Amino acid sequence: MTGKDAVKIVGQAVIEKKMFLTDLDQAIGDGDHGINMARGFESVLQKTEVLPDDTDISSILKTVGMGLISSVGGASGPLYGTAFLRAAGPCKDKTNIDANTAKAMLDAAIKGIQDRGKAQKGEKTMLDALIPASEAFAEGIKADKTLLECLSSAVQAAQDGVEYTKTIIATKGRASYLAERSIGHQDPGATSATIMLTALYNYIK
Amino acid sequence: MTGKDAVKIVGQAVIEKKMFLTDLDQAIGDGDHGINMARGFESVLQKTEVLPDDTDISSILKTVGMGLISSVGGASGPLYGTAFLRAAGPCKDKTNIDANTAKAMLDAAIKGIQDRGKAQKGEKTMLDALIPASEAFAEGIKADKTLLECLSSAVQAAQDGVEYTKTIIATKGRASYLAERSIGHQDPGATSATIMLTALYNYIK
Amino acid sequence: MKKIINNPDNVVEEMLNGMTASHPQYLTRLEGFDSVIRTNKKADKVALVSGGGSGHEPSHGGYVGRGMLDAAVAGPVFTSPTPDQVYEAIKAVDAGKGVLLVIKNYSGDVMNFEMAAEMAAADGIDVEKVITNDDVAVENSTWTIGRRGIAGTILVHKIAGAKAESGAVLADVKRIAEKVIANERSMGMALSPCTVPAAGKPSFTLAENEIEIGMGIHGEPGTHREAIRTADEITQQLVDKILAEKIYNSGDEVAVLINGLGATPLMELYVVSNKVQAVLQEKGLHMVKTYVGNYMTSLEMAGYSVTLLKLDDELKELLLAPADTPAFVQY
Amino acid sequence: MKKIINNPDNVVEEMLNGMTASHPQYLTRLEGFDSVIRTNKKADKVALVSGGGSGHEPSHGGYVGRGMLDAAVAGPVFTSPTPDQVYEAIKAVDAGKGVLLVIKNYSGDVMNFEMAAEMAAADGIDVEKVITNDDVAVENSTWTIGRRGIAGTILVHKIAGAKAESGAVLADVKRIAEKVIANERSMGMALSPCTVPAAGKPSFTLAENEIEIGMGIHGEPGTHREAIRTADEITQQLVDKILAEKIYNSGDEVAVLINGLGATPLMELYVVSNKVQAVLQEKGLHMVKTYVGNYMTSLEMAGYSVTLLKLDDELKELLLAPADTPAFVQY
Ligand SMILES: Nc1ncnc2c1ncn2[C@@H]1O[C@H](COP(=O)(O)OP(=O)(O)O)[C@@H](O)[C@H]1O
Ligand SMILES: Nc1ncnc2c1ncn2[C@@H]1O[C@H](COP(=O)(O)OP(=O)(O)O)[C@@H](O)[C@H]1O
Ligand SMILES: [Mg+2]
Ligand SMILES: [Mg+2]
Ligand SMILES: [Mg+2]
Ligand SMILES: [Mg+2]
Repeated sequence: MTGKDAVKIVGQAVIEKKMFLTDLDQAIGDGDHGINMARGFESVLQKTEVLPDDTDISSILKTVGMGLISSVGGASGPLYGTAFLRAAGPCKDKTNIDANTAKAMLDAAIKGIQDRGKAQKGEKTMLDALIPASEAFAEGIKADKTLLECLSSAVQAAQDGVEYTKTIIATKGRASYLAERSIGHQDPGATSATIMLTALYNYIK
Repeated sequence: MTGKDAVKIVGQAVIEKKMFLTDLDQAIGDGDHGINMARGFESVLQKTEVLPDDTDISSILKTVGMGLISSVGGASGPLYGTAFLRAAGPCKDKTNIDANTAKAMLDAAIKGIQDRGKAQKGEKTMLDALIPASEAFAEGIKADKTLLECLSSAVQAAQDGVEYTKTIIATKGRASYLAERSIGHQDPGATSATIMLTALYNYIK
Repeated sequence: MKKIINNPDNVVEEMLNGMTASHPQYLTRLEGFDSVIRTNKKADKVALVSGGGSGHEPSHGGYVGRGMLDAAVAGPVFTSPTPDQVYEAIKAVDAGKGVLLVIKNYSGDVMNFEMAAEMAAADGIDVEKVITNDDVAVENSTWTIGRRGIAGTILVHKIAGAKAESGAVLADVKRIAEKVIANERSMGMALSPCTVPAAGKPSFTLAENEIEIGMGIHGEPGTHREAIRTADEITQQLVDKILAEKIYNSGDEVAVLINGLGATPLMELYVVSNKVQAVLQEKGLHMVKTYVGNYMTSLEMAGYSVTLLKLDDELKELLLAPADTPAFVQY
Repeated sequence: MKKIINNPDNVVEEMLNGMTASHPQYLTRLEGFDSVIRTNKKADKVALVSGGGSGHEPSHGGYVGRGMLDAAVAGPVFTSPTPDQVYEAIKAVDAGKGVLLVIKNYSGDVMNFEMAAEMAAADGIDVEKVITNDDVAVENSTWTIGRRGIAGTILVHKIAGAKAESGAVLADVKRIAEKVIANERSMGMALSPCTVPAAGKPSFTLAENEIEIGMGIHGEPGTHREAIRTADEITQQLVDKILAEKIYNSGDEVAVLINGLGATPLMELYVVSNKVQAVLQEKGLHMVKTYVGNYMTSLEMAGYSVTLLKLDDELKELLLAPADTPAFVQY
């Protein structure tokens, strides 16, 4: 169980869902989200592949962040790229990641996405998966749950968040051009975020 | 029974077959023969409409020829236009048209088409209706048939000619680009020529 | 049929009005006729007149202007204009130095333009004609009407237009035009058909994996169909057919025209051009100038043609000479 | 999916190579990056850099040349290029007088170009940006990311490019670009969808009698669908939406851009232009210049947009100034 492996599992999960994410983006965007993310993680996995197995998680996250920024493009590239770069902060010099560190990483990632994209919860973006995930994570910590338990409820909250995106109008990203017509469709970015969290959970589990 | 009426009947028959002729031309040409001929006869009928009812046949044919030339375009415009202009020759100053005159008119028309288009029998053009029609007409005259009888066998020969065009390769007109692929399709121009002869026969009958 | 038009019967009329209203600096409608003529025509030069059926835009009205055409006559969609239309255009632009007709080789075009030439000649106007026949898809055998004129016609407009602009006499402009025709060949293909507005339905149908090779520019079927292959394979096939004409030799300078038929994304035309350049380079040819775009279209047909023109010093200088028209501007 | 390509993954690479091979006089590939830069760049001028996702050709590589852009960065189809790509282009064309980024208003484009600007600024390069947002189909309310940038972007390239070519300083070039943006509005529609090569299927489907109003340039759905009507009715609707912005007044001089989305026959664009001219004339506007053609496309989408730019003397002079690029040449 290494950071390198975790990235591989997460990346492969995204690549596997390439066409699904693209289909979602065709409905309310420009039909490239899966293509973008798959291209990004294919490039990232090539970069992490060659890292030593014992590379620390913070360094790996930096590689992932830089890699996504320079290969994804579109809206999701800078957003996810910044998210991974920022997530590298709280785990710097840590060899083992506890629930609190994980929560801090998730929040740093969210903060990074918001710094770049200026979006709030409820705007039908990836944040509608990630912010509820962070909130659920926080409750888990309050209830003294384990990292895995916290992650499990975070995944559940992210999935609920994806469902929630079906019910709201997009006000950020391309789907915002559709106004009411975006209702009924789930957000591609919220979906890809949930795919990543889910893969991570399955890997750690 | 006037020349003016005859032209009207012939023109209307062509206009009625606009889409049929266009369909034939889509198969082996550029899909405009019916459109061209209909546009031409609509314009011609406006011009003949205003002529005195007793206008002589030769003058009417000249009006038709000039009218077709200036409104049909494409290959069929100059060809049919020249044909009608030339047909006006043999009937000049004639008040009544006998079988011999009719035959001379048909031959003049054919000669005009050949002068312009340089085609022979067997090249999958309007001539494959008109030349057999003329030959049948000639036999009728030899056998001392009436004008109507001659015309009847001319129509039959023209119809056979149309059938014959299905069996041959086009070597003139747009269909010639198709080489072997033109086989199996009847020639639009041979068809329009036969429609005109048939309409004329039905009118006189 | 899904088109941005008002009425199939008015489409040429409205298009011509749209062209002149959009480009009054270049184009003027010949009052009462379906022609556009050059707004500021240079006096005292040989006049170039071309045209044909509509549906090939920007051909030919888009090429009326300095260094190219003086008049373009527009027939109905895919149907040659009538002799009187051409005759009026000839009369309108003749400046006493004669008129060269640039005709694409189709029976209809040739017959109608020739009749117009006869009418103009009867008026004492000096009229000559050239007939473009660049399409190698169609064999030039004695028993057919010969090769068709397609996108290569634009290079005749360009080069003969430059010659006329330079003040050359009619015989010389005609000689140059014929030299272009002798030294250029084209070959095309289509991915999808087009719909003549008045016909209301596609000229043919192709299966999802089928393409038409040897496509003309009127929705008339090509020479044969085959399964779609890669851009490189199709392009190699087209270029090979052109090179088989054996008029291009290693070391020659050439001009290349990659022509879109109307609905082909420019992105794809550049993918094609990438291959064309590679193939020609390998053959030792020097590409002096490459044009990529929609020059001679077939309504909304998807597909393209490749045209190769062998240059000598005279042709090269005229090709590179300035031109200023709505669809072709060159310093 | 029926396309003239080799492999969806290589289409941008091959297109860029095709562009530079076809137009070496104008374009040079930035070695190792997805950009084309001006072959003979004038030293000592503000550099203009634009770009975005591919699939809009000739945007933006076709506008690299004298009097327009110095570099165009090409992302994957419909996907903004990454910051490092933009950063390298900025570095390559900066001539010490600073760089203006012309960005179309999409979250992805804005974020990636801004990151690149931050990187370049960290190197001490003077970088400014303008964001085009001409599309009135999309409301510019506080709760959205604002109007999209579509075909009007070309007029920013043209006018700011002319200003830069004249030797103006960065602040001045930026001011002019912003003036164009403030004075132009566009509105579009589509008849048919397009297919992103890597996606392999159309971005949406429309019934035989349906059109999409308020269409963008990425195959993203428009504002609504309706039954197809005549060209005049649709055009009136688009122009009305633009005029409702109330920035155009009787007596104003304007430039008009009738932009085809890729598969629209030029014939139809001129039918549209015919109506646009009539409507604007009736409103008392003076059309100084009209452009009709495929300037900002959406692969093989059929449809068009209308752009209106209000001119003052400064904008007019720059609009009419010469330009020499593969896709935009003007004396
Ligand atoms: N401002 C933003 N903040 C957060 N997420 C955003 C923002 N804009 C877009 N997104 C996310 O990006 C996703 C789209 O990504 P992608 O399709 O790759 O980029 P693009 O929209 O440029 O084509 C959306 O589904 C949404 O979740
Ligand atoms: N050289 C020719 N001689 C006689 N008839 C010809 C010749 N060329 C074409 N045709 C006739 O013209 C018909 C096509 O006419 P039309 O479709 O109106 O013109 P176009 O071929 O210019 O589109 C053909 O079916 C054929 O009968
Ligand atoms: Mg997208
Ligand atoms: Mg025809
Ligand atoms: Mg025709
Ligand atoms: Mg995108």
